[in-house]
Order: sequence, then C-alpha cells, then structure tokens
Amino acid sequence: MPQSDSAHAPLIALEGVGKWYGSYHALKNVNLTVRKGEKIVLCGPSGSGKSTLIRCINHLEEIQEGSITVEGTRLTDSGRSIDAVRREVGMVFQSFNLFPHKTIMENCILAPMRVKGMEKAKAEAVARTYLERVRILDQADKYPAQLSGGQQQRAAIARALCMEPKAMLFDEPTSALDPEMVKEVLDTMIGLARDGMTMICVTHEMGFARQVADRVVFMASGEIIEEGEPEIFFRNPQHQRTRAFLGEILAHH
Amino acid sequence: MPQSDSAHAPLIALEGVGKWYGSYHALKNVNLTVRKGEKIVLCGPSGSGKSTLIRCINHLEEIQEGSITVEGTRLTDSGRSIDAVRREVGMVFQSFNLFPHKTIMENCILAPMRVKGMEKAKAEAVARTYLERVRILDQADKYPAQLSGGQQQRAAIARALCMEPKAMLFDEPTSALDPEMVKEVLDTMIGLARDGMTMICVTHEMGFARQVADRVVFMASGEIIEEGEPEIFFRNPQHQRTRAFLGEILAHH
Amino acid sequence: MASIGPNEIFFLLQGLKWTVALTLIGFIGGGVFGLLVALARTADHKLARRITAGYIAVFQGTPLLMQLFVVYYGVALIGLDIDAWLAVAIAFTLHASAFLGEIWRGGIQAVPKGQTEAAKALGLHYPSIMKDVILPQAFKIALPATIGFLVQLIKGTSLAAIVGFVELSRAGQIVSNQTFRPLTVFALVGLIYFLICWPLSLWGARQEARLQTASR
Amino acid sequence: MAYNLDFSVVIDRLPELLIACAATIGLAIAGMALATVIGVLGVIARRSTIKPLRAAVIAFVEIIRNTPFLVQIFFVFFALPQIGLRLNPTATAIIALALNGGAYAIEIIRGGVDAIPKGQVEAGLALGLHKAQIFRHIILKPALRTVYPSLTSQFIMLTLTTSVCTSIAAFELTSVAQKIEADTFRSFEVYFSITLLYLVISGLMMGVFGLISRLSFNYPVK
Amino acid sequence: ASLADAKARGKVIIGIQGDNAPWGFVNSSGVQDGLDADIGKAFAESLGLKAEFVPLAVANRIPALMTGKVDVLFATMGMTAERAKTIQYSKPYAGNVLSVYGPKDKKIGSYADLAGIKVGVPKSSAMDTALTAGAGSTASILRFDDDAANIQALLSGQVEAIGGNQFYGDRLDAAAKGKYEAKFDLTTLYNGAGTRPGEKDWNEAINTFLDKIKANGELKTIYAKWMKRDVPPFPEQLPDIPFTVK
Ligand SMILES: Nc1ncnc2c1ncn2[C@@H]1O[C@H](COP(=O)(O)OP(=O)(O)OP(=O)(O)O)[C@@H](O)[C@H]1O
Ligand SMILES: Nc1ncnc2c1ncn2[C@@H]1O[C@H](COP(=O)(O)OP(=O)(O)OP(=O)(O)O)[C@@H](O)[C@H]1O
Ligand SMILES: [Mg+2]
Ligand SMILES: [Mg+2]
Repeated sequence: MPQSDSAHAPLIALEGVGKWYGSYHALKNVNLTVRKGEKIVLCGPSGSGKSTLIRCINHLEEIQEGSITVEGTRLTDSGRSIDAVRREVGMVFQSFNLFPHKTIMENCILAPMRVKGMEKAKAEAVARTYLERVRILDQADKYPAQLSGGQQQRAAIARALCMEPKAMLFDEPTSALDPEMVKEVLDTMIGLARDGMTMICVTHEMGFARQVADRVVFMASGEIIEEGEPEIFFRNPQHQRTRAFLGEILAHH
Repeated sequence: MPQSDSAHAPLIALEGVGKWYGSYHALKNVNLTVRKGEKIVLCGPSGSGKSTLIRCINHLEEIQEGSITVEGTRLTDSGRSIDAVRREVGMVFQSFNLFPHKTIMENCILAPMRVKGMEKAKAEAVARTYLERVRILDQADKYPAQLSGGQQQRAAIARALCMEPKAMLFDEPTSALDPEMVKEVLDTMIGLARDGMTMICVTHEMGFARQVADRVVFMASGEIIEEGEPEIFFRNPQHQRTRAFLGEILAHH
Repeated sequence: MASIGPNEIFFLLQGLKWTVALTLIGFIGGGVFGLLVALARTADHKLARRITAGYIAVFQGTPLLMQLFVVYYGVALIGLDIDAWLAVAIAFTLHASAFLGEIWRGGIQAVPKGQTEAAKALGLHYPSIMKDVILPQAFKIALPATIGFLVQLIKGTSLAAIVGFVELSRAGQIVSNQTFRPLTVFALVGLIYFLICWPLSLWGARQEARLQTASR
Repeated sequence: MAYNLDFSVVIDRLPELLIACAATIGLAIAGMALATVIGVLGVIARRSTIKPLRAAVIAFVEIIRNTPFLVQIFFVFFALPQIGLRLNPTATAIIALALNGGAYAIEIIRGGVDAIPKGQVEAGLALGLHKAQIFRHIILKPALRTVYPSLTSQFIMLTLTTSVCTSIAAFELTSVAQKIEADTFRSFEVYFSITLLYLVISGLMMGVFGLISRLSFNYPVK
Repeated sequence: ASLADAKARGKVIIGIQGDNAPWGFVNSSGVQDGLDADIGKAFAESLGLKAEFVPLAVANRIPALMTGKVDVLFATMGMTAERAKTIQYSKPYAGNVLSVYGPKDKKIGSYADLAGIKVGVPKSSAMDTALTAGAGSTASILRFDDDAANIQALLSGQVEAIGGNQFYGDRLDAAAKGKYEAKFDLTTLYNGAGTRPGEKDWNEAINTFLDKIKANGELKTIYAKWMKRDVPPFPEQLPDIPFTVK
C-alpha cells in the first residue's frame, strides 16, 4: 500500500517556495520537509514570514513560485487539491477565531458535518472525545465569549482535531493569552505532540521548543536561515542573526 | 497671609472617604494627606480602587462619605468648589485622551483660554514653555494621531501643565505605551518631580517609585492597606497582601 | 391635451425650486433643533432625556405625511392662523429634528468617554466641552448618516403636496394630469430626484469610507 | 374657531380601520420578509466574482435609494403590465416595498458582513468549508446581529412607507382613512386618529423586533 | 374671515383644486384656470373684490376651509348628504354626468355587470361615491389618486372598467383610438360651493351670485368654454342637502 510506503516520505514538502504580496517578496526560495510525526518549531523576528509560510501550506495564501505537497497531493489552485490539503491539515490561530454564535460543541461539529458529511450524533461523539482530550468537555455547551482565553484556545484546538487531520499548524497559539493561561494551552500541545501528531508551530515559547521540537527552524526576511535540533540550535546557533535573535528573546524571558 | 501659613498644611486631604458604584463598595474609609511638593505613588492589585481614588480627587466621580479638601477648598457638589479644585489639580490618563481634532498646540491652549480667559497669544506662549519642557515643541502643529504614544503622553502632560496646577494626578501614564516609550515619559515625570510638583501617581513602575516617591501607598479592595517611604515599603512590607503583591510584580520585571 | 414640451419641463423645474427650498428649510430648522434634541437626549437630566426620547419615538413612529397634516391643520385648529410656509417649516423642522437629533445623539455617544473626562479634568464647562471637544468629533462620526437623512428629506418633501405646495412631485402629478402620460412624467420626475440625490449619496459613502479607514 | 371635533365618525368606522391596520401590518411584514431575502441575496451577488452581477446590484441599490418610493411603486404598477406582468395593487405594493426595503437591506447587511473579522473566514477555510458554507454558517448570523438595530429601524420606515401604497389603490390604513375622510369630510378627526394608529403599529413592531432579537441572537458577546 | 372682513381686505380667498382639469387646475404657466377658477373670479368681481386662489388637493380642501385658510371653496365638490353634515353647500352650479367606461368588446350595461370585476375610480371623487353606492359590495373598486392614474390603470389593464366624468371619452380616445367607450351613466352629480357651516353671509352671497349668473347667461358662457356643453337643469332641492343656512 502506498500509505505504508510513504511512512518515511515527507508528509509536507515545500520546494523553492516564493511568495509576493504585491511587490513585496515575503517568502524567498523556502525549502522545508516535514515527515510524519515530526514536530517543527518555527521562529524568527516579527515580519520574517512565519505566518505567511504556514498560511501558504493550507492555501490561505497563494504562492507564486515553487511547490507545496501535502501527503503526495500537490497544492495547486484547483479546488480539489485545496480541499484535499485542508482536510489533512488543521490550523490554530493566534486569535482563536472561534465562531461566536455557536457553542463550543457546535463549533466542533460544523466542519465534520458539512465537509465530511458526518451525522450529527457521530460528530458529537467525535467532538466529545477531543474536548475531553483538551479537558474542556464540561464547557461544551457554552458560547466562546463565556470562556477564558486559555479555554477558548483549547476549544479551537479541539475543533481542528475533530477533522482528524494528519498535521496541525499553530500560529503563535499562546501569544494572545494572559500569562496564567499560557501553560494550560502549552500542556495541551505537548500532549498532542506526545501522541505523535505532526506539527508545525510558530512560537517563541522556547521551553516548549526544547521540550517537544524535533527541529527548530529560524526565519528572517522571508528566508529560512538555519534549522537544527533544539539543543544544538539553542546552544550553538550558526548564524549571527540567529544569535542576535535568541539573545533578545532570552533576555525577555 | 493664609497662603504661607498653609505651606506645611496638606495640599490635598481625604478624610474617611467612602465611594459606592451602585451597591459595590469601591472605596472604604480612605484617609490620605498630601503635603505641598510631596510625591505619592499609589499601587495595588487591579480593581483595588486606585483609579477611583484619584478620579474622586478632581470629582470625575462623586463620593458618598467623608470629605476631600484641596488647598483648603472642600469638594462638594457645588459647581464652584469643583471648578476651584479642577483648576488646582491636573490629570493625566492612561489613554492620553488628547483631543484628536485639535493640534497639540490647540490641545494646550484650549483650557487656559476657556477657563482662565487667557488671550490666545499669551496661552500659546505658556504652551510653548511646557511643550519645550516635555521636549515636543517641534510637534506642536501636528495632530495627536501623527505622534508616537510616548509623544502623545508627553503632550497630555504638557496640556495639563498649561493650566499651571498645584498638583498632578497620573493614572498609569505609561501602561498603554510600548516598552521603548515608557522611559521618555518616566523621564519627563521625574523632571517634574525634581522641580517640586506635588504628584499622586498610580503606577507599577517600581523603579520610578524608588527614585522619586516620598511615600508609596498600597491599596487593596478599596482600602489603603499600608504606606511608607519606598525603601522601607519595598524592603519590609508589613502586610501579607502587600508582600504577595510585591512578589508578583517583581517576578514580572 | 398637452404633450410634454419645454413648458412642462419648465413647470417641473419650477416645482424643483420648491423641493430645494423645502429641503433647506427642513434641514436648517431641523439642524438647529436637532442639536438641541441631541443635547437633551444625552444630558444628565433624566426628564430631559425621557421627553426627547418620547419626541423621537413619536416622529420616527408616524408617517411624515401624517405629521405634515397634523401640524398644518392642528395648529390652525387650535386657533393659530399661520402661513402655509410657516406651517410646513414647523412640520419639517419637527420631523427633521427628531431624526437628526437621534443621529447626532449616536455621534455624541460614540465619542470616547475619556474625551469628556479629560475636558472636565482641565476645568472646562459643559458649553465648551460640547462645542470645543465633543461636537466636532460627533459631527464627523455622524456625517454619513446625516447626509443619508438629507437624501431622505429631499424625497420626503414630495409629501408637502398635501398642504398645497407645488413641489417637484406635485408638479409632476399636475403635468401628468394635463398630458395623461403618468409614466413618462414620473420617469422624468424620478430622474430629476436621482440627479439631485445620487451625488449626495456618493459623497456620503465616501465620507463613510474615509471614516472607516481612519478608525483602523 | 367654530369647528367642533367629533370623533364619532372614527369610532363608528373603527372596525374598518382595524381591518385596515391589519392590512398595513400585513403589507409591512411581507415587505420586510422579502426585503430581508433580497438583502441577503443582494449581498451574495455583490460579493460574487461575476462583475456584471455586482454592477447590476450596485445600480439597483443606487436607483432605489435615490428616487422617491412613489415613483417606484408607480413603475411597478403601470410599467410592468407593458411587459406582460400584471400585478394587483396588493401584490404591487408588496413587491415595491420589498424592492425598496431590499435595496436598503443590501447596504445595511453588507456593512455587517464587512465587519466580520477576516479570521472568521480564514478559520472556516482552514476547516475545509466552502465559500457558500462559510457565508451561511459563519458570517450570516453575526453579520445580521451587528446590523440588527439599523435593519429594524429601516423596517419601521418601511412600515410607515406603506401609507404611500394608497396611490396605486392598495388597501391599507391610509387608503381607508382617505375614504372615510371623503365620505364624511371629517379630515381632522380621521388624520389625528390614524396618526395615533400608526404610532401604535410602529410601537408594536419595535416590541416584536426586540423579541425576535432576544430569541435569535441569544449568544453572548464580549 | 367673514364677508365683511373680506371686503375690508379687498379680496376673497378661494380654495380651488390644483390638478383637476378642466374644473380647476394650475396651468403650465402656473396660473389657476378652469371652470371653478372662472366662476370664482366672477364671484369676486360681483362683490367688487379681487380673487386670490389657493390651489388645494383633494385631501386638504376641507381642512383649508375649516381652519379659515380660505373663505370659500369652488373645488369641484360633489354634493352628498353625508358631506353636507360637515360643510355648508351653496346651490349647485355645475353638473357632472358620470359614466362607467370600458373596452368596447366587453359587455357592461349596468351595475350588475360590474360584479366580480375591478373598477377604478379617482379617490374621493363623485364617481367613487356613486360606484361605491351602486356596486361597492359586488365589484372590487380601486381608488386612485387622480384621473390620470385612473385612466392609466384602465389603459394598462390593471382594471377592467373605470368610473369617469364626461371628459374621459376624449382622453381614452386620444390614448387608444376606438378601443374604449362609455358604458352606462351612473348619475348626475351636482357641484356646489362650500362654506363653513353657520356662516350665513358667505352662503347668501354665493347663492345670490349663482342666481344672477344663471339668469344673465354668464354661467352658460363659462360652461360652454370649459365643459363644451350646455348648462344642465339644476334641481330646486336635493334630499338632506340644504342650500341655505337654516
Ligand atoms: N496581506 C498582506 N499584504 C501585504 N503584506 C503582507 C500581508 N501579510 C503580511 N505581509 C507582510 O509580509 C511580511 C511577513 O509577514 P508575516 O505575517 O508572515 O510575518 P511573521 O513572521 O508572522 O511576523 P509576526 O511575528 O509579527 O507575526 C511582513 O513584512 C508583512 O508586513
Ligand atoms: N463606573 C463604574 N461602575 C461600576 N463599577 C466600577 C466603575 N468603575 C470602576 N468600578 C469598579 O470599582 C472597582 C475599582 O476600580 P478601579 O478602576 O478604581 O480599580 P484600579 O485599582 O484602578 O484597577 P486597575 O489597576 O485595573 O486600573 C473595580 O472593581 C471596578 O470594577
Ligand atoms: Mg505572524
Ligand atoms: Mg485603574
């Protein structure tokens, strides 16, 4: 079966990706492969293109150069390839983006029902599993506005998990949270990582990176400057810019 | 002359002040005296009543119990006493509250002209003095939106100074600012303090408190829990709640 | 039976003159009283707020046609013999002041509270707080809605026909009764209204867009 | 003044007036319902990728908003028969009200849709939902909630506009009032009374709008 | 204002319809014209006064009279008993032959033939009153703002018949030659001048004036000019419609 064949083939592969916003060159010749089960932490200064990169992976942004392949499907402008990729890849945003007019449960079952055509009862059962996993099952019937930031972000993670994606993209999932709530979200993500989820995570939580990342990727000015295992990356960064950046973050924490 | 007699009498005196928002008891039996030239830093956890306290001093909020006296004028509901007090007391807000449709210069001359009946030329001369003092004279003809946060806050300070108040109230003047701009505003305030301005300042900038405060006042749940000279206050807080609070702030900084 | 010639067109334009005059009367009168309504509606005085709220509810809850009628004849009925012009001016002023008052109340309340507080802390009094600080900002916020109402008012003047004003619509009706071509005449009348209202609407939309980019 | 107010003619014909009130409310509700549908469909069309469709919606909105309702209803009544579409006065009134209210509704609802944070759409896309599903399940309800106050005050105006439908002989409150006035020449009494009736009708409408809002937008927001 | 007041100010203020040719209307030059205007002018002259016209709509002619905005109404007012309870009519000065008009190929010979069909009338007009009385319960009567809309409704097929006055024939012919005809006459309705109830001075002055122009042929001239026909015979009295103040 091709499935088992590709177990060691990359789940996500970016090759020579170039992206422009108008005339602004936001991503420059980006190459990145993520194998199944790998956890990547993406870091870099503000404006370096981290968000752009992960948004390109599920086609929230179009690329102009190179190719992006997810589970063997090459992402083109065709609706079908976009659908296929989005079904395999879940995404969690900095600002949660829960739907305010739906309860947490309704947030979770919307896509399984509409996209996968799942029955309501089935979708709710799935949702309960994942809400349990992020430990907010007791909040299922509340509306987003009734939850704390940390609970909202965990609900957003559960919502993405309900589509049972093969990989998850996180864009600074803790940076809009009050300090007390950061930990509960990071713990949830660590749990996911332990269970073998493939993850690309933009974050500056270096403790998290040390604990779970297989590789840390450092971007600046739209390019990947350097990547490596966390221990090596943090102890002995190769590039001047990486050193400057790490110096700055560590000073703040 | 009574003026010189009262040089050592309190400039601002609160006696047994009680304040309710509906049924919520926001200030409880607050007693505080501020002598001329004294600098008070007010701190305490969120919701403890710090803003409420200083807003009562210039009657942005009404009190229901006790009395507030400014320069011998007892603050009652009468328009005259409110006017007298507001003329003596300047206030600077967390969110600057500059008038967006007026230039910085126009912001500065409005009150001197309308309240004191000053001529335009005279008011502008006064404004120039204070804009110079907060070092944004070159921005006088710009609109607030064209200035950085730090510049806006300094403009707000200059605007208050143009009324030549005897005391200044600051409500977290730096907490809406980006970190780079905090220092320029604090420096301006330190300068004011050096020149002998009487000040009550709500802030969590403990460096500032150490440097300029004559007394630090700690509030919790609408009460003044403890007060003292900064060195003594920080080194050896008497109350459990003060210790807990200081522990928390210092951990963050 | 006449056809639609230069005479008829000229007659319509004569009507247009009254349309414009009525609009101006309503807008100016309504503007002045609307300001008072807006101020009373946002005042600290509870009774003032209540009364203006009732006033607004009545004028926004009944057709302009009825308002014109009730004012025009009601005033006469209580024994005041007033000129038609004055009656219409009063009716449009009452109508427009309720709408503009409500629009500007929204504008006043949309100005951040900190602005009033800062002004009070500087020692400014109510008239100066309003005139120098709040109203200039409130008008800017309310400009698109104000222009929207102006368009509404232009169209609304057609109802002044009930008290005998030969403004554009009524002129159209008269011409249509002489020429017996209501369709053509009303198309023409519609076109004239459109040519006056559309530029205003576009201007309003532009102001709104500008306001939105400014607040971003 | 020699004139003596005598409301007995109004009281005598109260049953007729109340039926007319019901007719006015009926016209208003039908007009509002269709206007809402036109509003939503119009917004969808305005957001479509088909340029002529967008242009048509814009033209429709501008023409309706910048001409008096009287002219519009005349057209529906007298011009449509020329292309073979003959509608009775009540149907004409409803259609004219719906078109008029719909044009305003398009503009109002569009504002609400534009105010939906981009992140909501992106979250929908990331979950694999399609554009239509996102509009239907994610955008529509919060957008309607945001604009509900403007939409309902527009609908109150629509209710009052039904009075103009008397021009094409539709049966509603103003036409009955005019009939009673013509029969009896008791102008003051009749017009005072129906002004009051309109006030009651619009008050009722506002009450119902409040109720609808409480029932259908019952989710909390920050 | 009383007659004496009017004499003091030198003019009679006359309410007239603004858009009902050929009775009373504002012509394209913005001047009052028509049968009512000519009679009004003659009335003012007979008193040695000037006439000032106030153009009114159907909806506001009564209020204008009642609130004293006009002294008298020559405003194409059909005389009915019900209306006579509110205003004081003078003796009749014009007659209005009202008929039902419809397509030539449709058989309409009486009220009975109107059952179940749509019939248009100008709102508050004499045709309205007559048709409502005759077929109000069987036909569906649509009331339009004015003659133009009423005729347009027939032309566009929105109604199958209309109630009209003696001028409708020409107008229908002009719009669609040979397609429509008068079907049957409804009634002859008489127009009288209106004054405020109880005001004897005006009522008497008008009646005196009307008697005079009926006798000296002046009415005949005016009538011929606008109505293009002879003055009809007027009844001495109408049931429940007093011509004079009691
Ligand atoms: N929609 C857009 N249009 C134009 N430029 C954009 C757009 N989105 C992002 N950019 C620009 O592209 C660059 C990269 O943006 P991106 O959001 O990917 O940075 P980032 O690394 O995520 O930064 P941050 O840490 O601040 O989130 C920035 O210079 C940004 O201004
Ligand atoms: N206008 C108001 N109406 C009702 N309650 C109020 C109002 N303003 C403040 N409060 C309440 O009074 C209490 C004290 O508020 P205050 O703003 O003085 O606190 P603070 O010490 O300034 O807090 P922070 O550090 O967050 O600014 C809080 O519980 C607050 O919720
Ligand atoms: Mg980013
Ligand atoms: Mg505070």
